[in-house]
Amino acid sequence: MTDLAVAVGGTRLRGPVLAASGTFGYGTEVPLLERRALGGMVSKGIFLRPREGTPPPRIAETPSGMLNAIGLQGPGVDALIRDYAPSWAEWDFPVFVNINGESASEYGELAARLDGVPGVAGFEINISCPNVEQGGLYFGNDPRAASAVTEAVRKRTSLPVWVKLTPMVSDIAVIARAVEAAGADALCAINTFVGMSVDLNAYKPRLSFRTGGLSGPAIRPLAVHLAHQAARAVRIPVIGIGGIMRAEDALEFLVAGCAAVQVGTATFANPRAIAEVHDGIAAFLEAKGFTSLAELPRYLPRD
Amino acid sequence: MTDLAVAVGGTRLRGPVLAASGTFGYGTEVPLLERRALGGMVSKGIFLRPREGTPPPRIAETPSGMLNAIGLQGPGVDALIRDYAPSWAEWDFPVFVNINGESASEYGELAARLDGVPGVAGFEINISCPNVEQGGLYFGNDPRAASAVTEAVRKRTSLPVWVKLTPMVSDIAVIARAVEAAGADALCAINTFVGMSVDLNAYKPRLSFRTGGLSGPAIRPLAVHLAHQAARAVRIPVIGIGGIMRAEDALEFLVAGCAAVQVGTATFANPRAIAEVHDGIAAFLEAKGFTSLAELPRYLPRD
Amino acid sequence: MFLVDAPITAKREVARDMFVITMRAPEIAASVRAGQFVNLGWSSGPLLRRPFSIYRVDGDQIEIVLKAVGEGTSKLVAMSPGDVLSCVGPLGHGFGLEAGPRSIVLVSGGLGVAPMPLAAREAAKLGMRVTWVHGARSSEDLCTESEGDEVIWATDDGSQGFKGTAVAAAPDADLVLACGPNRMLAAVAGRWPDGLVAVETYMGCGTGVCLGCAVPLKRGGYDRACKEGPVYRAADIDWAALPSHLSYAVMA
Amino acid sequence: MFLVDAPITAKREVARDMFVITMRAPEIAASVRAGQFVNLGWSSGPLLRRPFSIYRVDGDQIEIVLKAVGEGTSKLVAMSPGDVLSCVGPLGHGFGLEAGPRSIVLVSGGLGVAPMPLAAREAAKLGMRVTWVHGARSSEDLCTESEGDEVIWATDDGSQGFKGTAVAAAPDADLVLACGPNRMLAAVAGRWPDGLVAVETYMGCGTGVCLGCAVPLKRGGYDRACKEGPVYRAADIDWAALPSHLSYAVMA
Ligand SMILES: Cc1cc2nc3c(=O)[nH]c(=O)nc-3n(C[C@H](O)[C@H](O)[C@H](O)COP(=O)(O)OP(=O)(O)OC[C@H]3O[C@@H](n4cnc5c(N)ncnc54)[C@H](O)[C@@H]3O)c2cc1C
Ligand SMILES: Cc1cc2nc3c(=O)[nH]c(=O)nc-3n(C[C@H](O)[C@H](O)[C@H](O)COP(=O)(O)OP(=O)(O)OC[C@H]3O[C@@H](n4cnc5c(N)ncnc54)[C@H](O)[C@@H]3O)c2cc1C
Ligand SMILES: Cc1cc2nc3c(=O)[nH]c(=O)nc-3n(C[C@H](O)[C@H](O)[C@H](O)COP(=O)(O)O)c2cc1C
Ligand SMILES: Cc1cc2nc3c(=O)[nH]c(=O)nc-3n(C[C@H](O)[C@H](O)[C@H](O)COP(=O)(O)O)c2cc1C
Ligand code: FES
Ligand code: FES
Repeated sequence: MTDLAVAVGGTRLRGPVLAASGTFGYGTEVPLLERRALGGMVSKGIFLRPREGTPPPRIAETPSGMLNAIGLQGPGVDALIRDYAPSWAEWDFPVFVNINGESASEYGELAARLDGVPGVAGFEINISCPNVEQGGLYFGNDPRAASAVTEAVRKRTSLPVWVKLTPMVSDIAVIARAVEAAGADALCAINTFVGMSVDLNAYKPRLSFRTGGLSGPAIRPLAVHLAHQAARAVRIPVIGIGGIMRAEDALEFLVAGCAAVQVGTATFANPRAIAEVHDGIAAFLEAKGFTSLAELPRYLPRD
Repeated sequence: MTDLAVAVGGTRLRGPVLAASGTFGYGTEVPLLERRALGGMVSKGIFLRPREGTPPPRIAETPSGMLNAIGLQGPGVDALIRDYAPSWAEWDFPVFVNINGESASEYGELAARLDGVPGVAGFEINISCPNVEQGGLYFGNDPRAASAVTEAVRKRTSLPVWVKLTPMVSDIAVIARAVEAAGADALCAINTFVGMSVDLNAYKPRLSFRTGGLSGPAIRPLAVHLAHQAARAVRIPVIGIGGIMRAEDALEFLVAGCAAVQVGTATFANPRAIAEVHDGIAAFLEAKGFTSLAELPRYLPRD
Repeated sequence: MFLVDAPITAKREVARDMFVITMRAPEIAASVRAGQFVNLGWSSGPLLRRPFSIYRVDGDQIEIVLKAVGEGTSKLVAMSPGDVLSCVGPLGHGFGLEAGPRSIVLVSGGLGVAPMPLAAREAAKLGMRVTWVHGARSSEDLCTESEGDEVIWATDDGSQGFKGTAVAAAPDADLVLACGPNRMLAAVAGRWPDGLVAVETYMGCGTGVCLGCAVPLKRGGYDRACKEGPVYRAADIDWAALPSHLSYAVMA
Repeated sequence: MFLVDAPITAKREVARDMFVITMRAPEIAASVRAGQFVNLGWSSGPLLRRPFSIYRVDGDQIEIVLKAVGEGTSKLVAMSPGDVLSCVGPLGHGFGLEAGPRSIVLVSGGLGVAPMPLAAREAAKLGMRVTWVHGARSSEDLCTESEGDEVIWATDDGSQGFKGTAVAAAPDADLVLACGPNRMLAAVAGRWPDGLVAVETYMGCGTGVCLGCAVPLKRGGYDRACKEGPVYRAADIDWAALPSHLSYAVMA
């Protein structure tokens, strides 16, 4: 069997395919899941306090993509620790918590509350959510704010800290270097792009939040480019995210310099997507005569 | 007949649908063109001097989109004036020249050379081409550089000056305001997004230029959002561009606050796209009981 | 929940532009309850699956009823026996009928007919007297495949049966179930606060993980049409906040 | 140039996994010259059209020959008579045969067979003696539909005709035409600098406006495979700079 294990910023994953935040809930009610193929999961974005989220409609489909504006609906950290972490502690793959806040100190506070909770393997700092009024994206496109948040979390936990980057920047390398310097163990690239779809009967945006985050295959070439730019800018591992539907798509990110990938929207269309991507990567490596993922040639010019 | 005429930054267009730069050549060899439906055209990006462009492959298809890295191949301004402008002078629709340079003064020089040449109706300043080593995008994501280029052109011509914005910015409103202040008559939003596609046989990018500009329906929701943001930020008209395949797509941009639209990639798939979009807009307005495009409700909250 | 490749076995037109598609999906046919739905995808289909109530069950076959209201449904109604649909289901909580009520009224408008045949059968099995009131714009739009002890038609133009809405035409009963345009369901909530209504929302995953199918609740907050729903006690929904422009509404 | 909705009228397999699709396109059938191509699109097809040489013409019908090498060609070979293709053409400059040469050799590898039947007929009409040398991996991959006064087969494994490449098997003549993997055409350029070769590139528009189909020239710079090309004098092309990984090459 081809060896697909990878080490990402300290954490050893049995495979390079993770479930992306917000597309997997808290992992407790995912249908038809084939655990063996799951390298790990990132839970739905959480805040300190419960959040209602945005009014419907929250979703609109676009060519090869979808817009979402969920608004980080969630039960808050206490409920997460009470209702979900216990089951995570039982599982044979690591669960990373996607943490969100309206200030650097809120992020730090969240990390402190979750640090040491059985079942919590690490953090994915979300400084790239386009669907919240405060925080979110704001932290993501300002290098100073981004590193402030990263430091705040770094100070409060010894667990692995991943930082999820937004594509809505003129130069992702600047942010990538800033959060690396601030102590991130890995980068996740990327979150959704801000988009809008217009309802021609109502003469207004389809989504009640007006805009939403674009995900799905439509954004893949943009995501591969940004993940590649990030990978070239830093020494820590980069986890590629965006529009991965099939193994070939994941392999584009891996060849472009990513250590692992996350799969999101694809699982809506195909509940078996993660297993198919995982198995397809193994089959590709085998066909090319590689015995492990580490042997996959990477395209990562340093300039 | 529904009246589709619009005035865009001084220029009166018989219809709101223009041909986008680089997807229409110089307009001289466009097949199956239905002139009546064409509000105007923007010629392929030109530099002062001839340019070879990038080596092949220059194109790669992606989900609902395509990457291109043509590298602004072109004959230079002298050949343009000699070989193409004369025919433009004969036509019953305005031709705007997409101008490019490696410095603000080069842009100004180009405008001066073309100002007053019969057949040249105005300029579209391209500060957003992702496929050139110098200039291009660089001018597009720095407000100071963007307004410097705009001023340089403004100083050298009395013809309408449009500025074509790049989506690769953290806040398009900042650039939009800067070029408005520098004297632009209209904004064109947007140019292509930078993307990458990886060849899994060669373990390197499909395009010889490594990256390319993503166009087509995949980017439409992003383009609608950016055009809308630009329209909210300025008082001058905004021309919406990005992924328009059908009349409904164009109407999304118009409702989102655009005065007109440009159609590019769609014409590759469907040589009749521009006529179909034009006629479809007329049919939509008629069905809704509007007698002119001006009556179309716009969604343009000023905040 | 199952993921099945379901071959289409039959297609019939039951009203103007309204089609019933039959497909073989044994596991789903064996386990579905009235009011539950399936999420359908197919190669060269749109990115997201499309949710459809299960209309009827016959042996190892399930049926859905639909109209072409957009890209996906247009492609679906153009399909023919032999074509294969990827089918996830049964999904959501149905009407959850239990013994007790002696009489039940099913109120449906337009495509809201979808979950009613299963509901009628379950109710009959539980010994309830079933009255089905079905409304549409005009007689051509009326799907007249009927179940139950009594059937009442209603048309906006009076071209068949009662002239007016199904809600207006409906008698009272111990239990009321309703499906149709969200606007119609709001009216149902006014007359029968305890009625059970099947609502429609956009859906991302259909399986409870994306929170895309938010249904606004009177008590505040949202829950998921694909998980806690799509069936709700009529009075529990904040109708003003529920989008009413979805396709049932468009078409009914 | 025409834009035609061309109904598929027939499909046949001419070698392992290699199919000929016949479609009705009167205007194109009437005006096409050997070496020209059509750009095909279809509903639920990929965003960009796909270019294909015209293989044969019969009355108001045109034919293309292809293999499934990716998304678009896979869908094309799966189509059946009655399906309709949107067809733009004829496109590009063909071989432009004129009276003069007394003998001509057509050298084709794999799918490079595509433009040769038309070329053979035009050449014969112009009184040339036509020799067609066609090569493939093995006999199963060899499309044996042949034209011309003399036909020579070549297979890499020697399972049919000459063992080796078509280029090696070919005699000399006053005029040489070649089509096949770009790598093979480079070899042609070495032996017959004045030979006329039909090259393959990616295409955006197919009509000369996008500059996506750049062909690198010896004299420097690029021109357009879809407009000045796809036929070139072999020695004029900068073979080192022309991508050789395209599908003809992949498949031949
Ligand atoms: C639980 C549930 C059960 C349903 N049962 C049926 C049924 O039995 N028969 C039936 O005909 N329809 C049913 N629908 C509605 C059906 O899912 C939509 O009409 C369908 O998804 C439209 O897809 P489209 O591609 O044709 O439309 P699109 O082109 O996507 O959009 C056309 C219009 O359809 C509506 N729409 C689009 N996507 C959705 C979606 N995911 N959910 C709801 N509305 C949408 C919108 O109003 C949009 O304006 C049900 C919906 C839900 C949530
Ligand atoms: C002038 C011309 C004439 C051609 N004539 C024929 C013919 O007669 N028969 C035939 O089988 N093929 C022909 N081709 C090649 C054919 O166009 C491609 O094989 C086809 O476009 C592949 O599409 P796809 O979606 O199946 O492949 P994709 O899924 O798009 O990609 C699969 C592989 O096909 C190649 N490819 C993809 N798109 C193109 C493109 N637009 N142009 C060239 N290569 C591409 C790439 O190498 C890619 O790796 C011709 C190409 C040109 C330019
Ligand atoms: C419905 C939905 C909800 C999401 N919620 C979150 C979230 O809570 N936190 C986060 O960091 N990213 C969130 N994302 C972004 C995804 O994790 C991922 O970055 C993005 O969807 C691109 O990947 P994909 O194209 O594979 O879906 C969400 C995406 C979707 C579609
Ligand atoms: C092949 C190609 C060449 C292009 N060349 C130019 C150019 O020279 N100058 C420019 O400003 N934009 C150029 N563009 C961008 C288009 O004008 C347009 O902004 C972009 O393609 C988005 O619109 P679309 O999705 O309708 O194609 C080019 C686009 C394509 C696909
Ligand atoms: S559709 Fe995803 S949670 Fe209901
Ligand atoms: S394919 Fe567009 S110029 Fe040749």
